[in-house]
Amino acid sequence: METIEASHIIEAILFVSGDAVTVPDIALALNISEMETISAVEFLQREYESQTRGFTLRRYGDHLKLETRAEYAPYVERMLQPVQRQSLTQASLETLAVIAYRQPATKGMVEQVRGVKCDYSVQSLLNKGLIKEVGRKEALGRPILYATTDKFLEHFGISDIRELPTLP
Amino acid sequence: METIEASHIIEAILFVSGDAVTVPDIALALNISEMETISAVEFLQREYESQTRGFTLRRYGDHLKLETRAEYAPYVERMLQPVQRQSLTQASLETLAVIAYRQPATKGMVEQVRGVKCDYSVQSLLNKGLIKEVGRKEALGRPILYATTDKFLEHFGISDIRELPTLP
Amino acid sequence: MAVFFRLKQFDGPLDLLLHLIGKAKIDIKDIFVSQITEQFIDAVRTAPDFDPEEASEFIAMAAMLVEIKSRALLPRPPKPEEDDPEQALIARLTAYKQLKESAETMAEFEKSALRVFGKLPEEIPLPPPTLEIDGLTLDALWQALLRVAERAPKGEEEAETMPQDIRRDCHTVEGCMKTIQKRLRAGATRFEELFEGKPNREEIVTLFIALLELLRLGKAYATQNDLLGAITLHQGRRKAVGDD
Repeated sequence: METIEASHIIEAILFVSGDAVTVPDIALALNISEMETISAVEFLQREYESQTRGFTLRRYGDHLKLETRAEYAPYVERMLQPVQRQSLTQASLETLAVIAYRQPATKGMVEQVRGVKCDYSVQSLLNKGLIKEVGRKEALGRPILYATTDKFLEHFGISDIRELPTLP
Repeated sequence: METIEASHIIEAILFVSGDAVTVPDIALALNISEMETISAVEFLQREYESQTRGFTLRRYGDHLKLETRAEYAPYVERMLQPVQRQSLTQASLETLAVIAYRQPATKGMVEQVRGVKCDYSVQSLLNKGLIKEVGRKEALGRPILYATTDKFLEHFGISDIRELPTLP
Repeated sequence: MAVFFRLKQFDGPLDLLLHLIGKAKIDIKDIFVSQITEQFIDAVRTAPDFDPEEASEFIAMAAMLVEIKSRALLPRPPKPEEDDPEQALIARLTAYKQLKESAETMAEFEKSALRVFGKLPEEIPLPPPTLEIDGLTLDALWQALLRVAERAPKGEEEAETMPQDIRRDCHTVEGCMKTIQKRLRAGATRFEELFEGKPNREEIVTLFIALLELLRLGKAYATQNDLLGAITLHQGRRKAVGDD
């Protein structure tokens, strides 16, 4: 299968799936290698950029997702009224920042830095799927360790946790 | 607004909306005339065709809708519903062999030859579509008769049951 | 002029402290040579939404600030203690300030990410799932059949293929009793000799039942000289020991 054909089939798959799809899933469906899949994905990304198409192809961790181009947001929003998109509260953002930078982190570590109880914000981030439990710390009480998810990357529009600005 | 830019904003709007969107709605969101909207839509349609993109833009009366390209449907289906791989157990294969060679055969006949209960393997072969019920034997209890299916032939790559290797 | 702070607008005591430091335009390091401690205690005490239940963290911080201040009035030890609460608080405040800056950057990322839209998955009818079954080869099928054939008892083909057919008994217990009696009348017979001529399973069983029946009726008896030795069958009732 040629890269250009593969890339347009991937476009169709991403369009139908809506949700994030992984490279191995696509490779299996197209019966091509993961390397070939990645080539096709990169080809598609370059094509979207050079043609300034209506959407972009973003990678969040292992997942790929089609999204509308940010520049067109005003038009899209006008079409989609009412837009019910919420940004995170200051408290949630701070809790998330500690977990993102120190992951895996316990609630105790977050509370230590923030100086307040964080039960509510940790629960709320879990509910939103932005963090997940990844095990328990080998310490007194074996507290739960939390890390960020692919959905976290998606929420902040980054492909990898290393894209966050480094701490001073 | 240029036709090409309008067309790519329309692409973004149709992508997000999923459902059909009307020409007047788009014209309003882009603040252009309906005539200009239609020009942009037609430009987009030609672009999709000439580039063999993953989707096509269909017009249903006043409504516009993005749809995946029909040629790519098999890949999309394979993505949404991956092929499940299974293997037969030794027990199921023996049951299948007895039924294949003595068809139509009852469960009793299989059990007699194999010397063990065969309820599970018969059910498993039925579920996999390799055997089917073909009637009932005119005997005590009127037991169900089983025979192999076309899918059986397909799996073994033969066109007729007589192509099975003959007994010595 | 007194300024009232609502505690709820701050994410904990560190947040309020940072706010006061920012307002006073001083460095975090200088909090203990400033009025920040007094401002903090004032702010907590006069907060219109002060609730001792919810403000416990603020109260704890206020208590710590008072303690640090009072220590400062005492003569200083010659070298700084290992865990100097003053330095510890400055370190916490510095870390918290960094955290707030990170959170601000993340909020900017979030803001631009909120400008892009995905879409819900399409709902399309799917064909029935394809099932691929491994190991289905003619050879495997053939091997399975051979395994079955090997395990099946020999000479049972007839019975296997027609398990539901009930055949007439060719051999009856009565018939076999007569056969055995006829042989015994000709003289004593070894047990094995009864089964000569390759009888099938049914005949063997019937002959054996017939023999047991004759033994029970006292029309035949069996003798065996050694343990596991040959069994000999005789006509009539066994004579009791000493009958001779």
